[in-house]
Amino acid sequence: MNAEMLLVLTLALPLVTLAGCLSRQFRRHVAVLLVVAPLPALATACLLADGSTVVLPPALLGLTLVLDRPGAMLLGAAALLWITAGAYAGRRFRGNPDGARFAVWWLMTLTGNLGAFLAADMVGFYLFFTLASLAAYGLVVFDGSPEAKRAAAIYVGLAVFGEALLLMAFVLMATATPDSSLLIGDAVASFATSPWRDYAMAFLILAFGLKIGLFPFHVWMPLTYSAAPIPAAAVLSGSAVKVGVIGLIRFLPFEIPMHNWGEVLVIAGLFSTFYGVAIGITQANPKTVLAYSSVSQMGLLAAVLGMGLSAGEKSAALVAAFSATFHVLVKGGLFLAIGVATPTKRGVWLVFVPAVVLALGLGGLPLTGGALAKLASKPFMGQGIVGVLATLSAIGSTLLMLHFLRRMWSSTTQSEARASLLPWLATALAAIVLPWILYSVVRDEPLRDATLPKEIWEALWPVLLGSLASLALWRWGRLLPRLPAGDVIAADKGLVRLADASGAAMEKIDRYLREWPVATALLVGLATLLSVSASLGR
Amino acid sequence: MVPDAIVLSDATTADGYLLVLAIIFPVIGILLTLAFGGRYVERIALVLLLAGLVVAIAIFAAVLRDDQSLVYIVGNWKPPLGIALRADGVSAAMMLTIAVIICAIGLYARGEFGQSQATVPTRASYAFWVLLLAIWSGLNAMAVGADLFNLYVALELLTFAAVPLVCLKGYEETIKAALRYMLFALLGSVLYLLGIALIYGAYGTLDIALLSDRVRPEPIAWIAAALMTAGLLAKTALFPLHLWLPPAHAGAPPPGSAVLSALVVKGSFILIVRLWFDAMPGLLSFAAAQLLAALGAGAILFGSVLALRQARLKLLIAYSTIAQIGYLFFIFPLASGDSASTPWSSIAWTGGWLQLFSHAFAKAAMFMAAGLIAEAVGHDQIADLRGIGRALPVTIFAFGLAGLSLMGVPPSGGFVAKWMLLSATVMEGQWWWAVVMLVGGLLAGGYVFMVLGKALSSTTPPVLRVSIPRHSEVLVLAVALCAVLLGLVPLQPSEFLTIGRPDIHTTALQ
Amino acid sequence: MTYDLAFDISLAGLLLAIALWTIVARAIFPAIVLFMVYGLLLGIVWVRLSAVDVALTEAAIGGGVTSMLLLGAAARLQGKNVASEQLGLPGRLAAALLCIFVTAGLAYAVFLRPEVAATLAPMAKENLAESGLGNPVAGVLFVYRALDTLLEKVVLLLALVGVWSLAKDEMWGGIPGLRVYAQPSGILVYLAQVLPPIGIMVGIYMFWAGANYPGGAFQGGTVLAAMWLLVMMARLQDVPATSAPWVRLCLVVGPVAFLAIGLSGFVFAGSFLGYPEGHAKPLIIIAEATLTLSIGVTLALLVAGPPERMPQR
Amino acid sequence: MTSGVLLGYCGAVLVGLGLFGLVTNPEILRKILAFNVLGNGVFLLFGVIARRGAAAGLGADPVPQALVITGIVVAFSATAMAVGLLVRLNKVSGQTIMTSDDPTNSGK
Repeated sequence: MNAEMLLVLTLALPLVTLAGCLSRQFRRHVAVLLVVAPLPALATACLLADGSTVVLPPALLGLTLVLDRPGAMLLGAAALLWITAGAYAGRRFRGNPDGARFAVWWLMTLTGNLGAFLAADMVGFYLFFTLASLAAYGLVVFDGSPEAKRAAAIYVGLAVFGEALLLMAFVLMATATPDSSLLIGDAVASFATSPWRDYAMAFLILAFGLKIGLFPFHVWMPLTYSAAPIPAAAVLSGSAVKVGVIGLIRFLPFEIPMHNWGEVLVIAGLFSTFYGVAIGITQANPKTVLAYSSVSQMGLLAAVLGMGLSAGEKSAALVAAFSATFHVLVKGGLFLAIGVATPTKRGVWLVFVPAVVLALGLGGLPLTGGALAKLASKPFMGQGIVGVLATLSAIGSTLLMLHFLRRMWSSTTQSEARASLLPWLATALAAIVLPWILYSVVRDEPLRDATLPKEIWEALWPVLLGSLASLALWRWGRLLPRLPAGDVIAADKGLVRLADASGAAMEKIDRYLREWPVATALLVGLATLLSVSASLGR
Repeated sequence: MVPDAIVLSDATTADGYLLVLAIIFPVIGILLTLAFGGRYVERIALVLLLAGLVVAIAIFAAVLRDDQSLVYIVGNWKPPLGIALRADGVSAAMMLTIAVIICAIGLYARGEFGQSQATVPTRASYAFWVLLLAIWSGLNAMAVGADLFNLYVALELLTFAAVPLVCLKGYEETIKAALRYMLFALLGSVLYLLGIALIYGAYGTLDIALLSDRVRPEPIAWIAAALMTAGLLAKTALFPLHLWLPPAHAGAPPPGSAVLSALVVKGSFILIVRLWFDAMPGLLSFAAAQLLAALGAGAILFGSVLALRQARLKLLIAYSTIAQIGYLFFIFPLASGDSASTPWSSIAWTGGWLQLFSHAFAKAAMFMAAGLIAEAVGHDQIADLRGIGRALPVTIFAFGLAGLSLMGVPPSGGFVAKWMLLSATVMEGQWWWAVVMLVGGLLAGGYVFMVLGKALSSTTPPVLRVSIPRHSEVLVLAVALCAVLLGLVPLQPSEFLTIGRPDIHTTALQ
Repeated sequence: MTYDLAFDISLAGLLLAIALWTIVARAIFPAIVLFMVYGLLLGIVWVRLSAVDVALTEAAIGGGVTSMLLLGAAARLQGKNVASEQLGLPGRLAAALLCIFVTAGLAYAVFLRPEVAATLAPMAKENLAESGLGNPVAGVLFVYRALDTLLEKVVLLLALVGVWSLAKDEMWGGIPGLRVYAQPSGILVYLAQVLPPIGIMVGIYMFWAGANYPGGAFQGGTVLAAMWLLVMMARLQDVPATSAPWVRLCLVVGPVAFLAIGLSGFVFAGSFLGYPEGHAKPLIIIAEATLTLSIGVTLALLVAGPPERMPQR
Repeated sequence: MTSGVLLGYCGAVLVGLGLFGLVTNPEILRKILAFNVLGNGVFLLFGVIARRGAAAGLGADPVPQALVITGIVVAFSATAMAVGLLVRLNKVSGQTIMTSDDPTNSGK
């Protein structure tokens, strides 16, 4: 099988499965196939390391697919997570009449998610980005509870808003690209000469910032991850968010240093990093805690990319992709862990112990992927204030993750005890092993650097400090205020009231305008206005 | 300054007779059903729908093949004395869209207005088929008309067919809506006629091609153009002249709503474009174009917000039509700018028309879907549509696809159109329209998901009064897919839509 | 010349006074009766504008059938509820200002006459011989702009379908609810006996003469319609059911003939709605004759309104 | 001032009068009447233009005349249809005036 076929198959298999859902017979058994649909993606990521390109015919929107290194890393990790979470979901929904409905949204999100890692043209990227964002709506709202509906409504509102911003960014970029090329590479290259580059950058950062949950656009994250079913929360927090990361990687012009925009990203990212921790430790629901941890981690990632952009360091993209890859598996895995955690001996050994490793990995526990990611990104963060803050963030992450483990422990139930541990264990294993394999791809330095005592100590002390802080949190945590999930959006009541009032006002105006005398008078007035305006000349 | 040479043939072209057939076929149907008392009305209508579709395809193919307009000189009397019919690329694409949608609506309407055998039809079914044919004839005449008065007659044909369609159900509300529509449309017609009088008095012709050569930027032309445009805006229901649209489009029977919202309001829009870009190219000042687009912006904002606040599905769709009409008017400032040598080679020209076509498909699909839903559950209260997605999955899927096109989500014609119009705002430096378009997309997302959210919620589905035949659902899906397929149009100015456009520069008349 | 102008000024003054009255009059009946007078006056105005064809049409329609239609409607409307929805004085004043502004604008447009009056009269006259017609207006209607005329006939029929579609479901195909007089007064019967023969002669003459002199299918048809309505209202003849085959036939015969002639033009004249050389006049006469009949029936049925009762079996 | 221009002004006034009635009078039948007056005004403008175009031995340009005749037919059809709607509305609801109605959010 040649490379092109494999690339196409990556997207074709989920789509074909989706099309099969038109048949009732097929729909009944589709839940089982959720494991199979992402398999070609995994194969693609493993076999086609770098640069395979395929241009589809215009009948298929003329999509251009390409697999570069960052894309391959993310694609592979995402495919792994989709497979394991798919197995989890398949088991959970087997024989469930709602299974088919879940599967349809699942497969759509999957297609969009995988496609975004592969798309090399702006329209294709937008297509997959939108598909992933909007289809996730169905996963979030799936439970049908009032909280799920509220979360889904806020989510979709922000998602559509983000898409509007992204569309504008793409249009600005495309307009500045010569030869009406829609390739992302061409568009990014033409940043150098674009008269609208600052506008385009602003829209890009806003749109992708929203997708990865940078403050203050993070509000949807805690809400959706808490509301979605466990496997859905796993893929959304693990994989789907990385569509925003790959977006930043693909679209930020690292070869044209943009100091100001880089700083914007760094500041927004670092703020989110600490904000996520600060709010996260007040939360009780382990899913919500994980969501805030995502806010924090994605913020750090944005900071890395921002430093790279400031310095014009293209390798920052690869490092960010590496960190993101680790995060895919850890975050997805931990969500799955919530589902299988039981207060039994088996639960302790097979769930909690690996979960501790993964969770502390986010804090940079030595010899984990997290430590490798920190090591890889260290050159970009520098020794200045940013570097210090990045190190401090590790303390925060540790604190937050220990808080998560505690919350998970105290909210375990027997209910899902029979769920298979296999998906979780596979994900955990991948999260531990994969970074070691990929590290050499990212960095030139030998792998054993990571095992030097100096590096180990530098990674270890924030974790230790974080653990100490965690003890304090345990002791005095009750003194903290209980913030609602989604924090600032808690103000949405006022917002809703404002929207409602303005809507009512517009309704009133509309009613007035539709009065017969008013409308007829307007018609005549309009004729006058038009003749006057026509006379003004060009 | 006289514009450059106008390259417009004024002799009948080889396939020109097709244009006559496009207008006449539905007329034959009307006469036949009147003569035979409507015993065979449905069969006659269906045969003629097919014939009309063939003609529309033939016209499209001929324009595509010859790369030039089809022209027909009626009775061999050339303008200014006689009447010419012309079909350029835009007309051909328009007629094909019309044909496909009308045929789909015809098939769809067999459920509601079909006759079991050759019996005397009921009032509503007889009237429906005759009115559908008349609307088609009127729309085709609008698409190919090249004489302002001939277009007036076509416009009236359209209005006279559309109004009874609104009150076919005979409820008090629908009659009220029809009356409002009628009177307001009549006022519009009178203003248009007034403009014609002034034009003829000043330039001695009503032929669009001849006028483009003769019209000067002078008071009489300004007044005439303004009067005609205002009249046509009333019929297009552009904000703030939309008083009649919501009750009329929401009150008509579903196939009627579909044809009214998808096509009828576009008839007068084509004429507005012909007026400013073809007949009086030198008159479209910056201010006039901005004014028209500002009304469009108002339409987008008001229509979308009001759509969000509706409790009834059909009213929501009707308000969405008001909003979507607004986008069309961005063609005026964006295509008449300096970024392209002629308006038709600009990206906004293609984007504007694409918006028209894709909205036509999407809106037809939406109203058809709403019709099936209402038929199935006996009402169209959005709040009570919980779980309908499980009862009518294909219908809701079609509704969703159509909604995505309205939102401008790929792959759909709506997305391509929006992309093009946004690009045009960038090139023209008129960013303010981009803001409106983006907000409009956001609000569209709001009302589409408002419906989908209810429809897809997981509660037990409502009990259906009647079961909906599968083929009706598939038909709706097919129409929605047409809107999606338009998304395959490349993101560049379309060559086809420039066929037959005069080669003049609007900047020539300064 | 001054007499002419004086006449025109008093004519215009009278016309406007009556028009104003019809607009502002409180009661509807006097307004409609005045509207009838106004229609006739307009006819005179059109004569003053050397447009006799239009004058005939305007008098027949404006003074005739439109007034009949409005009177019939006014008689049938029940429950007047005016006061509550009356526009307030400020609103009316604003509207008045707006209308004055429009009038001023139009007057300005009339004032802006081109140096060389735009006209197609020479061209229309020059080519008239080819059709064998003597009346240039008929030439425009049936030769140069025949497509408009054809479509306009469709509009007329469509209006009828539209009016019919307002019937109740169970009355579909029934008898229009024309107001007939149960015990017609002597004068009405007398008129209905005396006028129609004359009227029909006038109508036929009008269409016949229309080829060469002012008049034509539309004016003739209008007169026929008026006569038929008179006969029906005096109960000298029953109002036919809208589904009656002869009614349907009369409705479509004109447009069908016209369309058939138009389509035959494809074959014999090389163009739709073209006439083969030398045969133009007879063909146009056939079209006009049938159209006169169809227009007469259509107009009468439009005035008669939607079906309201079923024929007794 | 020629009689043509005079009658043209007359047409302009008729347009204004008709418009006033159409805008302000709530009674629908009066609106229809006003519409007819408005239409007459427009037709008169055509007439003035026709008269202005007198040439080649014709007292008036025949083209605008023909347009007016077509226009009168259309206006009559419109009047008939509007009257039909009004009578039907009156029968169903007893109304004779145009109320400021809203598309109801209630019924079906």
